[in-house]
Amino acid sequence: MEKQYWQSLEEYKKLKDQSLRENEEPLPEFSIEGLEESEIKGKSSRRDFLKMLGFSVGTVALVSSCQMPVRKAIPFLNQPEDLIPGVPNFYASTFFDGIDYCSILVKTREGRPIKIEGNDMSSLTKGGTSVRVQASVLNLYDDARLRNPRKVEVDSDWETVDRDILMKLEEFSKKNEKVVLLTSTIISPATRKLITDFTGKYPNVEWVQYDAVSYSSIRHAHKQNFGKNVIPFYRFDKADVIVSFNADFLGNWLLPVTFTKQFVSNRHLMKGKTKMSRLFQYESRLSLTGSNADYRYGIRPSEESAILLNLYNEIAKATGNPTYYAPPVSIEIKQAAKDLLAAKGKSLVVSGTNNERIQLIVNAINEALGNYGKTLDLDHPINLKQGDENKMTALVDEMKAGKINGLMIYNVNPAYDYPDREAFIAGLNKVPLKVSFAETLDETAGLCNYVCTTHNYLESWDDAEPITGTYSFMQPAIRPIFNTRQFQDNLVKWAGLGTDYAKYLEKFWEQKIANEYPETVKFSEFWTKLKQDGVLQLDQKSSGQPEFISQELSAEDPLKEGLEVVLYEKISIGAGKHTNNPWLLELPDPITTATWDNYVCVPVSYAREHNLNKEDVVIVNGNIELPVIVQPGQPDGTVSIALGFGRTAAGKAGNNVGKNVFPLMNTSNGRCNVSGTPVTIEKIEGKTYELALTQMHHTMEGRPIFRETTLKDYIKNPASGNERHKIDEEKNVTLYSMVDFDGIQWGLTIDLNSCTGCANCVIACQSENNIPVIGKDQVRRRRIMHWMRIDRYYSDEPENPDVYHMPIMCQQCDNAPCENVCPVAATNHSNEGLNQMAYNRCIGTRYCMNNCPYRVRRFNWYEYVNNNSYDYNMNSELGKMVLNPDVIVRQRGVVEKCTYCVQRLQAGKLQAKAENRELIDGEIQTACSQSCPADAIRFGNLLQKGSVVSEVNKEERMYHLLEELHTLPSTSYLTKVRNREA
Amino acid sequence: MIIKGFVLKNPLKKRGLIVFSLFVASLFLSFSSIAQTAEAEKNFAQCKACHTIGGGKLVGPDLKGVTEKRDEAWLIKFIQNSQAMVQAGDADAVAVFEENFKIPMPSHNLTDEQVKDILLYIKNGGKVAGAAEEKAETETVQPEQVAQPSLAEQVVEEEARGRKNMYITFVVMIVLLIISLIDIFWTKILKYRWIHIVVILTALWIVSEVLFFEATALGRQQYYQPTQPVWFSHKVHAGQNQIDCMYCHFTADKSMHAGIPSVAVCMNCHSQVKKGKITGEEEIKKVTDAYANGTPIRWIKVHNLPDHVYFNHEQHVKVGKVDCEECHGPVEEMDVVMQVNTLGMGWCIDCHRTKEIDLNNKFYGQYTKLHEKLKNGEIANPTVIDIGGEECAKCHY
Amino acid sequence: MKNNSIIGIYKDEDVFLEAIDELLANNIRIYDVFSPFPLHGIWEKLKLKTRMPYATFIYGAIGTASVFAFLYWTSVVNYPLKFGGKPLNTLSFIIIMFVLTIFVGTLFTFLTYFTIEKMYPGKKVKLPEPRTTSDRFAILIEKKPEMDEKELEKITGLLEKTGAIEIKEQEVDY
Amino acid sequence: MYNTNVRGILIQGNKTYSDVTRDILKPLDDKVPLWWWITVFLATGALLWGVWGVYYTIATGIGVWGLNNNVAWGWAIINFVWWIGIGHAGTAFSIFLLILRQKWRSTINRAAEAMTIFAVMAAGLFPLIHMGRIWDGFFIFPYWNTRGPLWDNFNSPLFWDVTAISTYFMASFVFWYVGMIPDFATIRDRTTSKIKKKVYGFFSFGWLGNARGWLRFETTALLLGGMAAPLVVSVHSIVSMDFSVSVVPGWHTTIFPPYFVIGAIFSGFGMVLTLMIIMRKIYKFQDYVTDNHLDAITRILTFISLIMGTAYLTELFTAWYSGSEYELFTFMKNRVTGDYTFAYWTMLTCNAIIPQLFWFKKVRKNITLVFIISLFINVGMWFERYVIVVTSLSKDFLPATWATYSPTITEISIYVGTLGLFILGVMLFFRFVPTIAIAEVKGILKETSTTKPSEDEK
Repeated sequence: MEKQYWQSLEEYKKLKDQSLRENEEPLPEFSIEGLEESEIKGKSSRRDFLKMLGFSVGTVALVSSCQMPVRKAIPFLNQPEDLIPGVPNFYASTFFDGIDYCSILVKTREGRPIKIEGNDMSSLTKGGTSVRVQASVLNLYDDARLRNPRKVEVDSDWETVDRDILMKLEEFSKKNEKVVLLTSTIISPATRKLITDFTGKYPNVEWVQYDAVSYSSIRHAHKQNFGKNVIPFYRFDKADVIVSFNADFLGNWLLPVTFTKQFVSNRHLMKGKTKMSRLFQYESRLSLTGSNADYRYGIRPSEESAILLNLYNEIAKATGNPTYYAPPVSIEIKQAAKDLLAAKGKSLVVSGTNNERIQLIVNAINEALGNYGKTLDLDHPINLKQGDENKMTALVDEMKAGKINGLMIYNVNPAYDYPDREAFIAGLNKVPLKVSFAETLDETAGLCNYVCTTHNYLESWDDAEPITGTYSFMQPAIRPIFNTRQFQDNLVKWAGLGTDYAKYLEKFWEQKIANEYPETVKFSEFWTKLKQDGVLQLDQKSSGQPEFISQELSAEDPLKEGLEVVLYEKISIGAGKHTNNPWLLELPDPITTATWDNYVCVPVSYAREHNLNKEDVVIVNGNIELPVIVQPGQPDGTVSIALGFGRTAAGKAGNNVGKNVFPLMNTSNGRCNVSGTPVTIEKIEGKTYELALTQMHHTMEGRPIFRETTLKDYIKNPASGNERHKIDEEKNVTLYSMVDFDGIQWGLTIDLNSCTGCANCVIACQSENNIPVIGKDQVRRRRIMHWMRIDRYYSDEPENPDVYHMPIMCQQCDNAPCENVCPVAATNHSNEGLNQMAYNRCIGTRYCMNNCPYRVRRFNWYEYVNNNSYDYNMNSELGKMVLNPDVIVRQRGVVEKCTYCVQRLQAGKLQAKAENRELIDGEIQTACSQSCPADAIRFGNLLQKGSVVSEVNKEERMYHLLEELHTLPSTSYLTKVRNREA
Repeated sequence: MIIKGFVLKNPLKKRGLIVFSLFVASLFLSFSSIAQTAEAEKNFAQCKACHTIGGGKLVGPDLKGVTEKRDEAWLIKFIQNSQAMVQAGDADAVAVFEENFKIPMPSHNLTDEQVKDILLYIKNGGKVAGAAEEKAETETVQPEQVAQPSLAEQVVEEEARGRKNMYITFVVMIVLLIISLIDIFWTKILKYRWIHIVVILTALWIVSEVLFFEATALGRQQYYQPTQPVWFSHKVHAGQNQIDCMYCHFTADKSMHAGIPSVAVCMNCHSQVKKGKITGEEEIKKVTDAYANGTPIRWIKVHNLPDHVYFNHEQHVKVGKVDCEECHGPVEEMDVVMQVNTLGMGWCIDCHRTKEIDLNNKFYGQYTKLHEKLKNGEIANPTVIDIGGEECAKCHY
Repeated sequence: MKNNSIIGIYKDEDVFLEAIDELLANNIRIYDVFSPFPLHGIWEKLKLKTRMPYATFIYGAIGTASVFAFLYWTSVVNYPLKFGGKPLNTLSFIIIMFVLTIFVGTLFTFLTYFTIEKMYPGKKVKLPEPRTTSDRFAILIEKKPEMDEKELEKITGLLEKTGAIEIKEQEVDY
Repeated sequence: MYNTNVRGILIQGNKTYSDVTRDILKPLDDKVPLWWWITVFLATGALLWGVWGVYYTIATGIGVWGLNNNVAWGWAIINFVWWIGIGHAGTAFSIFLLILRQKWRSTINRAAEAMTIFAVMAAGLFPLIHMGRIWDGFFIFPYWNTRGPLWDNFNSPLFWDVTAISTYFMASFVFWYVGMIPDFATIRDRTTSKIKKKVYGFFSFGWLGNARGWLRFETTALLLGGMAAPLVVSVHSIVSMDFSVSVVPGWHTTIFPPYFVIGAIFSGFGMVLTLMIIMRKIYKFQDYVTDNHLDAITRILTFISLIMGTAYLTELFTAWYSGSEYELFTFMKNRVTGDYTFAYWTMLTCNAIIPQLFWFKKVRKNITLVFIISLFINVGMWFERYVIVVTSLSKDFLPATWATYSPTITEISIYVGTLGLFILGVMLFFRFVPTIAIAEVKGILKETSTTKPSEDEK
């Protein structure tokens, strides 16, 4: 098959060219609007894929030209001899973009990846994903991706680029002139080896790793305390008491998916379990983690060290450690200290602030509590965030001094995200050889002489070692769409180590296994299994707990006046790597519910004093003009602004969205920190800017929507906070007999106690169900199309509110109000308890939308496909390849909604039928439940005895949303329990 | 629906049913007699494309006596994946490969037991013991099918004639309508008004019937019979040569798509068979050329469903055990494939309403209430609609 | 209907009604009466009756029954679909039956009216006296061939006596 | 026959039969006045703007309206209900009063019925263009099809709407048309213009005016009226069920059917009043549409206004008494107070308070004041629908989904377009159809005139 494919590809091209000449216009089957001829030349058989575009037709004539990845990659679940059209293949792979890591499964149909799922064999992510991981599949089909390598701003070919760069490299090498390889953090052992090999060949090459948002002080503090330059592996699952200072570990910090899994594993209150961890969050903005905290305190960034030192002193007093002078602070720490002391060895203190002074105090506290070796693992440190800003500063200085002759940039974009970007650009302009390894022509790549266009990660081979000893494997799920080459391929080639990184990788592992684990039998079997599983755990011998070296602790004096800025990465686009992903741009922020923009979150008190209202425009530090959101929970004296916006070369969706605030980074203490820069903000009178918010009202108005209780009450009465449920159940009388289901009744439960509000499900749903992106203006008109949304409520205290995250999708009511009112029977009830929606029958009266008390129905106000006014992925031939062929793309004028992923239900049932067996509980998962990192969403058959959902529904915490309306939803919720004293 | 005179009674449908029922009957009978070898016969269908049992060499060697000649384990391995053996350097395998002009025998997805069955079948000389009579019966039917090769064409002709009649009637009715309207108001030639009324009503009825019929046919392609880039005859392949549908459309029981075979599948035989019975060398050359040049043949898809319909072959072929003919008609009698059924929703629903489900499938065990009803005698034979076959989200999502 | 008629034309409603009484008292058969607006008293005098109310009732009854049959057949027998936990045979039918009963009743009543009146668009008629649609009243008495002079004179005399402002004899056809 | 002395003299000015004919047909015979042309021009302009709005909506998508995920119904439905309400006056007038044998209706019912027809036409437009996929709108009819056949959802109030409104339109139109036949015949027989004779002859269906004809005519009118009378109640009850059958707070209430019917009659009578005052002014029909008529209408309005006020209070009471937090919020925090206070109090003032001025005879007799108040009623009734549709939808069960709504220029254009359609219809009606039922007026002339009406034209 393989050989034949190559044969056909070449000939195919010929035929295509002939027919073009003969007919003067492309044959209709092969014409593709939207892509230029040159852009896809050489990849002609991609066209067949382009033709299929999402609709369920999946023309079978493609069998002959359908392509697989060049090498046969062994799929994860089953081993089809070949690619069968209409049957999805799953490839185990790894998401790593230089910042976030996740083990994944890539679902491909007809050879194109369409969905990312979590890999539940991974010991770290355990089947969870994050929004960026879910949305990354769309990056593969980004129109902004470069089609060819570039040489001085024009497309070129690999021969030229290779020749030129090799020539220069050898020249510099001979003259021993300095060349720097500037990369993101690299966690791939093979790539690290390769870089060593490369620098071995070219000793003049220095390797610098750079992180836009750096955590280097954690490494440095551990270096000082333990002599190990590491970030320990935090074990939130083993901690009963967690005290976090500005560490948004459920949202962005280091390994959010892993940490979410760990965190919630200690908070599931099922089957009579009454023990759960307690989270204290001291933070300078309302983060996702803070919104899930049991105790949350707003602090100024400058107060952090003082508070920590006070906390340390409190603990040191009890444990007999030396105490230090600490400036007095007004923030409550007694409770935290008491709980920490009560949970010695089972507690964890973390700080997300990139400040060595702070990290030393944190380490001292953890040491005093005996947490090292228990909740902090130094043997299996986290390999992420290896960048060191001092090296980067030195590099920029050297560049400016003209000492650098060559700069090879991979996977970083300092021309956008370096705090002093002018300096970087000025330095870069002095470098004679600038090579960028980039997928798109980003800000930095645009300044380079050569762009060695790289693969998307879904086209690449690689491995990853997120924490030492735990490996995850990356393999291509699609043959390269464009004329691109993996970064590592270049190094392999230029270092003269062959042509191909995949072979290098295999050899690397063969050697590694042979050297380190000689007992492992056959390498080919090992290799096959590795590709199947995608993950690998290798035992590392413990080097023993290193000696703790005490350091002098001190705290800075807190600022009392003025505003301090807190920059943060949005859950959606992060620090700007994914800014061109329209799914992420349109994802409502879990806290502010804003899409498409960044803005200044100001504290309620400040807004009151300075007469600031939502959507007023302010000038930050005299040069950044941004709209304002009055943010409850924003501590006094702080404002927060999201990073990652204001890109100028991201692509059509992400360009010029919001403002770039990287220049506001705090570099005062030698580290590059996101918080603490003093800023001034000034209101521009009379100017407003309408933000695209998805939620306008923020309190529950006392309605029993989100039900919560405290752990104390819960232990006394499991139904506490949920007393309404019983009353409503009793009141539920009906004129009609109840619906009687046979065999299957699908049900879904959402544990509000586990749900962190990370919004992974929203993007998973969008990706699975072909949900269109509608743009800023339409979101402002409150027409967002997400089938699944996360409602966010605040409790009544605006200074420091409790935050409630409530995922809501179609509740699949048995007495659905929407069904009654559709005149054309487009929506009705199935025998499996689904609220069916036949799009092709819908005439768009929108009555069902009105009559849905949960407001989960969405209307196609416009044609969102092939419409230049909505120029996102569905208006691009390339972007449409992400569409799920099993789900129809809805026409204008049609109402749509969540169907519990009925296409997955049907496929799962079919598989069981074809295999002549009963359904296994848990084998069918909806898109949202499959990849929930918090295991909050569970799906299954309510009628199956012992199924997870039927068991969960027996919990006393269970209730239905708006159950007083007697809609009898199939979706249930479990009350949230906060671990509070009162 | 259309009033008489416009209705096209589809003779194929009936005949297809007879063929089908005989087929089912023979299957069933043989199944009940010696289950194992009956399955083998079915499995052997895919071998028949290249091999005979005592009928001389086709593409591959005559299989008569092969079981004596070779060791069983060797045969099993070879049938499952011949190329692997060749590449591994098995002397016998290489010899066979070279004897047969290096045409690789495609690997088959058969279990060891199934292969053993087939070998037993070959040993028996290609007969299913105990099922000989039924087989004979089926065989007697076959000549009849072959004897009337123009069935498909007949339908097309009849269809064309019917359409022409319909259009003529339509125009005549419109004219009549106009005339009678003019007469009733202006010219008043005819004294008897009731004649006008009758004419007008009849004309309106017929006109609206025709319009309804045409509107229904919008977007449907019944009797669609496009000319394919290669003059490929299913009649020759599936009818006369008796190649099993699933030999070429091998994903029909694995995927939502039945799959149009790749040129490589054609080449399994056509690397040897260079001359066709009807078209001579010309058409086959297109295929071999396509293979040599690496240009896929761009077939025209005959059976199309609208985008908003999700149809899965696996569900129907494997689970529902629906025969290909039930939907596609007697393809084995067609030189050029034609869509004989409307493939409209009503047509689907009609089948769902009558098609009984296979309660032996363990999946249906969970429908406890259905089983109870069955036990109580409330339902005799549960059909697809009893498990939701009439519902929207089974096909539309 | 085509015949020769003696037409008496009146100006005043009261005079006209009295004239009818007078003629009827004299055993003269009034063929028809024309007036610009409905005169309720005349119908009893002329013994005119209509059975349209019965027809309407039957239409309505048929409407109700057939609508129910249709609704029941479609939503219970032919293609049962479940809506919002309601039974297949729902109370909602009552509303549709109510409205469509009126629909059927109205439609067929007015069709019946036009049919029995033989009225249709563009129908041409020639009134015996055009002003009867505006401000004149007319009595038509059929002039039968068997009538003799005396009888005719009696009729004209009576008409004149009862206050007809004009008496004419003409062939009517309407 | 029936003593109408209570109401005094119905037709003033000692008209004779021929006077009546001449007076009423005068607008049809006279030269077309300038104001007519101007009005028609303006109305056509408005209509064309509306046609643009409709075209733009259908070509681009419902998104050109100000609707959103939460408020999925807006001006279109408000205007639909408003027009349907106005469309109630005609039928209410002619049918109820016909059944009640109220003779004084005779001079008003024709115009009121015409108003009904045009209002229902305007109303019917909205559900149509309001559909997301108007090209598939025929799905709403339960016709035999080849999808199974697949039928409709007979539980849906929208389906009831379709049947009710089409029945209502058909019945009203038939009733109106049948009533006009004798008048067309009058024109046919009276006119000297050949074209008019042809055209009105065509539309008069060969009317004779003989005794049997009148008998069947009267019977048919009574039968149609008798059947249409429940329709007056049922149509707006069904329209109200669009709301009350739902679960939306502020909609889900049993008071809606009577409340809507009364409201419809209220708005209809308001509009009748507006039109009558204009008509009698322009055409000098003071003798036919007398002050007594207006007085009668204003008295009815006063009474209905009281019912409306009661209904509003009842709603508030029910919301409070139900104990449902959602209902209570909708009424107390989102209508009486809150973002939509203006609309709510406008509604209450215009509908329940201002019409109370009719208690004073001075107000009733002051035609200008009556006219102004009638306009207030029209505005108030529009706001009533606005309050119902928008407030309930914009803030319903889950506060997270709350959203506000404001119309776009397209929605306004369509509304203005329907106003144009209505006015154009009325103008054509004034011009080409006898605005007062001639035959019926003649029927009551005798009983109400002081002198003999049988004289020739004066």
